[in-house]
Amino acid sequence: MVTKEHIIHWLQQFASAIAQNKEYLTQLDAAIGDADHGINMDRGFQKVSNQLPNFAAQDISNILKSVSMTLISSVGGASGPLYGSFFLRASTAVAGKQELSNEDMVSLLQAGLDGVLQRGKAQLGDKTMIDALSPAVTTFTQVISEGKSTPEAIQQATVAAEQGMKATIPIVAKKGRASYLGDRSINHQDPGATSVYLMLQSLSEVLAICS
Amino acid sequence: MVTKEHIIHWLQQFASAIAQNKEYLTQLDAAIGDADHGINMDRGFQKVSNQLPNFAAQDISNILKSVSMTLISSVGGASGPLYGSFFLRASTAVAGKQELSNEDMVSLLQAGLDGVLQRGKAQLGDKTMIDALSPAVTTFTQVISEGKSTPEAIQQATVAAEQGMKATIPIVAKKGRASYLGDRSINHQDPGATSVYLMLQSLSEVLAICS
Amino acid sequence: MKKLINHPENFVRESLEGMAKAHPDLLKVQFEPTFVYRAVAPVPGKVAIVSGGGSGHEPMHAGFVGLGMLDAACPGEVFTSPTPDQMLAAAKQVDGGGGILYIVKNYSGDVMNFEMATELARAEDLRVLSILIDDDVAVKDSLYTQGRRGVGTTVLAEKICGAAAEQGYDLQQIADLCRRVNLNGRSMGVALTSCTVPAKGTPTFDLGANEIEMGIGIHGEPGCERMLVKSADEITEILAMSIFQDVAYSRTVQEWDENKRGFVDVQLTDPEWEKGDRLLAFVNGMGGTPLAELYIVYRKLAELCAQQGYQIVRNLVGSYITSLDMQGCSITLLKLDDEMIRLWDAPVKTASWRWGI
Amino acid sequence: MKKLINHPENFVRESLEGMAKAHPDLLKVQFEPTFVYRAVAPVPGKVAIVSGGGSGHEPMHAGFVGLGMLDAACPGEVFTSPTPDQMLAAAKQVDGGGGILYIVKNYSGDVMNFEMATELARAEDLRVLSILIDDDVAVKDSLYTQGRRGVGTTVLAEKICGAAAEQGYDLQQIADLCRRVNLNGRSMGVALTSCTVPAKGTPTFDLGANEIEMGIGIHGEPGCERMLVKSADEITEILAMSIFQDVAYSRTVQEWDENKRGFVDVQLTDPEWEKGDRLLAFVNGMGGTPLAELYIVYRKLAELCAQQGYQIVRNLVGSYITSLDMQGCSITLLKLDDEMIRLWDAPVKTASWRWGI
Ligand SMILES: Nc1ncnc2c1ncn2[C@@H]1O[C@H](COP(=O)(O)OP(=O)(O)O)[C@@H](O)[C@H]1O
Ligand SMILES: Nc1ncnc2c1ncn2[C@@H]1O[C@H](COP(=O)(O)OP(=O)(O)O)[C@@H](O)[C@H]1O
Ligand SMILES: [Mg+2]
Ligand SMILES: [Mg+2]
Ligand SMILES: [Mg+2]
Ligand SMILES: [Mg+2]
Repeated sequence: MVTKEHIIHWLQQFASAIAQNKEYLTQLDAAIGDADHGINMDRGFQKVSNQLPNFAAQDISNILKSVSMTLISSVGGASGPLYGSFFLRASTAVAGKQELSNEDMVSLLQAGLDGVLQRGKAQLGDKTMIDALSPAVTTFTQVISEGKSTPEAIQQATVAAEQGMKATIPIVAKKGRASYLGDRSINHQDPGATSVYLMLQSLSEVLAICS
Repeated sequence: MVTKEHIIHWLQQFASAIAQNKEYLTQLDAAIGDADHGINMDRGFQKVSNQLPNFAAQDISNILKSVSMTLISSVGGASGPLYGSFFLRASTAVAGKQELSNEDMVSLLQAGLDGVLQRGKAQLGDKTMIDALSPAVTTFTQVISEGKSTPEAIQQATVAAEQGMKATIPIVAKKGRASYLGDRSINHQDPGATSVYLMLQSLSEVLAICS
Repeated sequence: MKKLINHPENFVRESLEGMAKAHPDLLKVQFEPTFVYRAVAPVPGKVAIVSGGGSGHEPMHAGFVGLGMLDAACPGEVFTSPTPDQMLAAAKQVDGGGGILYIVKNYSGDVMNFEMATELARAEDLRVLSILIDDDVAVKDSLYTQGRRGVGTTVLAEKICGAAAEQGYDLQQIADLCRRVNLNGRSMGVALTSCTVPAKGTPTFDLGANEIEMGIGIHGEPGCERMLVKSADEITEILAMSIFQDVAYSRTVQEWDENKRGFVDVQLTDPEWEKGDRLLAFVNGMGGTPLAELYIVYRKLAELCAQQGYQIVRNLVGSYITSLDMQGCSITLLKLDDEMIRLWDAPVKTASWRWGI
Repeated sequence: MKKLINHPENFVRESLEGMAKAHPDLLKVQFEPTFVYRAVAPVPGKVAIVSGGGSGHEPMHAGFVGLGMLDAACPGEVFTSPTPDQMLAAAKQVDGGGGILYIVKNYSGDVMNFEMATELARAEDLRVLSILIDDDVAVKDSLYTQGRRGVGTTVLAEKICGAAAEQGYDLQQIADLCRRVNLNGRSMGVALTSCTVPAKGTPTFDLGANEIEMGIGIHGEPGCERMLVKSADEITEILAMSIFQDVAYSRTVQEWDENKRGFVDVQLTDPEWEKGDRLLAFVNGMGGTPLAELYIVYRKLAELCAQQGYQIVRNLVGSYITSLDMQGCSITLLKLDDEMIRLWDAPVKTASWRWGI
């Protein structure tokens, strides 16, 4: 079971991973975008981080919804609505829950992915955050369906996200700012895919420790 | 006697001295002004040079007046009106003459100097072209009054101009753009004084060869 | 980095505070969420025109808030799309009952944030439509990219739609007009130098002392080709010819469908231009280029348009949609019709654009 | 050097050709001698306002030719005073019988060339007066220098005197008004970077990556002090305080005496300002500085003026008197009276400045 405390801890962990990788994400974006992905994400997750203490009294769905609203209203750019949509849909998928079963976790992640897909209309291979998020969700769902635990499934999903992130390097971008570069986008890792990897890694770390 | 041919030859010589020293004069102006004295003077004297063939039929006064008008309408900046005034007044001083006696030469130079003084209102020591022109005219007048020939007097006047030009180096500018620099104008040679020296040197060369 | 700023994080805020102090008769500035709106707003019954986007393109958009142009502008961080709450708050502030048109530049961030804003506004029963500007011919195809960027035509659309709103056009008419302006406007830009984003502090891209970047957008993103520096005439020719030779660009965009209460796909294709067409020629400075140079570009552009058989009947020369301190320019050509000309000529009174009043 | 130019020698000419093509409704351009004049000139009976100076300060002066402002502008080479024949030809072209006022910036070249132009015009029985603008407080004394340079106040004087001419003021009244504007206007500027003159091709002065040049003029001439880079607020404070703390500046200038038919010495002293005085605050960009930064400066300037007990009742923020591509700004404060305010608010219609019409 994933508890509310796990979720809060995860958000905290992700926020610090973003803070630590702010420069790195920005540099990745400088190469094929406009040099602000780390700045954007950090602006949003600092706000999220400040709000975490208020979340103790809320259910998981409401927590995720608050995170979504904060991101939507503070990140801007492409990643604001995309991460915002991820958390908004995730929130709806687990309405009213105080803790999450394996199946709830599948619904949460799948809904989040759908949110990003619907908002951004990118496809796998377009060199976006989808390239990390989609294989991660597929793997998670698969591993759970094999009867494994959520921590184990998330760990494998994180590996899939990392592979997906690295797989963005050799390909041409077809969505987002990087798409204007055409072939010049080759040989650069997508910043959004990288922050998605950090998100899964944070969850994996939290579940590994806490459970 | 200074003939019309001497005058035309002098103007030609001065024009090429300016052309040769265009960069040098501009660099002197870059240090304490706005980096255009050579460009300005060359723009004007190229025009003068082009007109010289038309001057054969005119008297000296008219030639000098034409030069003045050309400079006034093409040089601009501070040096345009100053050189323009020099030649305008010089022209008036020798009205109607086909050739110039020693006394005519004294009047010509003195009138030219007066023109520059009146137009620019600079005093000796203000670090301007006056610092070269004024001692040159004084010397010329003095040497002529001692009974010497025009070529000899001009040669000594050129030496005086050169000394005057060099004397601008250690002093503070009080007129023209350089005056805004205050003490920072020290240790730089005044571009206008330098072009005046070239003017006298050209005349000296022409008279030495031709007479 | 040498800039007239205090802390990079306060760049947008302090600049807007300065605007508010300088133009209290024209506009007001609201913070958290941040938007700039007309001093006298809403205008009852009038359609409200709202635009916005990352900051760093000044005077666009806040400098165009006022009579005859925008009702509100939503400035994001430098080169970062603003957020839906800004757009929603701006829409609520200026809604005079005639509905709201969002004019949106086609960047993934702007598009998604304005889409969310539209959904939020619709959920609150505000009548919002939005039109995308995607006029940058440097981006060739729409299938393998985010589609063409929104650049110079944005400025022209804001002027023309602003005038239409003032004259009582209804929301659907203005949306249609805005779409038509976009389909008839084409742009391309060149950078002689990179810009420097305050938060980053160093130039976004490195350009050699003899290099220029052709086909840039307005965010310091690299262009489509790096080449050796050229004369103004040659540069103007490359930009203008890219526009003249552009073939009917097609793309699918999302527009809100009032019956279906949701976004639907709309297929759009730029109409071809023909000899004799009347053009508005817009030579825009990127922020660090002096006006005198823009006129040198205009001189050649006028010659090229005449050679191609086009008539320039209106023009605009100046820095209206910039990239911070970037040196360079963009050319926008807009094929005009009588209605657009009439609206173009209508009075405008904003901080950075004023005539007829 | 990367600029949107063709050959440096043609910079001024081609830029003016571009202006002529862009604004045939407003102005005409004449070459050899070169001047820009109103499309409809002369205006019978009206005093004609003529200005001019080196090029590189665009939009000043040619961008200010039109209704409510200048009748003609005489552009010199870059940073080089124009010549008397340009000024004379311009005066003849626009003389509508009311006489001509030359507005002249105090640089030795400009002063001498305009003096000659005045003498030539008078010799041809044109009624010409000229007023010097010398408002740059960075130049301390007038005894040991050429006197204060003419900078930002020039723009304000052209607007105010242009309006007065339109309203039927006679030549002497406009000359007196222009002198009053000059005596009440004070400016100071700062450079963050040097400019690059096209004919030279390299920056006029070298400024370290962390240095700024305080007290610059508008020709890339070095300023009065080089210092380490500072925040916008600190820079604004230095500029504004230099203006506030300026003591009654005295100088002798030459003005044409219509009775004596020649130039006479006139002794002038700037009046002191007092708490409660109404000011026009003008934040001017040097050409390469983005508008957003100018508003950051304006923000602080407004605060400082309020602290000093002055009321800003009018303002102007933008790049109006520039130094090619220089980054930096200048501040001009003009103490206003009711008459100046009325004239400031009057309509103007030029290529680069328009309101009320
Ligand atoms: N349409 C899209 N769908 C999915 N992800 C996208 C899309 N557009 C951009 N992204 C992601 O957003 C990232 C860039 O985010 P960020 O730099 O914060 O925004 P912006 O591009 O507006 O500056 C990209 O690296 C990419 O992963
Ligand atoms: N008032 C003056 N009287 C005499 N000479 C002057 C005066 N002002 C400037 N000059 C001379 O003019 C020279 C500069 O000429 P130039 O560079 O062509 O003009 P500008 O200063 O307008 O750029 C100076 O070096 C100085 O010798
Ligand atoms: Mg980015
Ligand atoms: Mg000079
Ligand atoms: Mg961005
Ligand atoms: Mg000069």
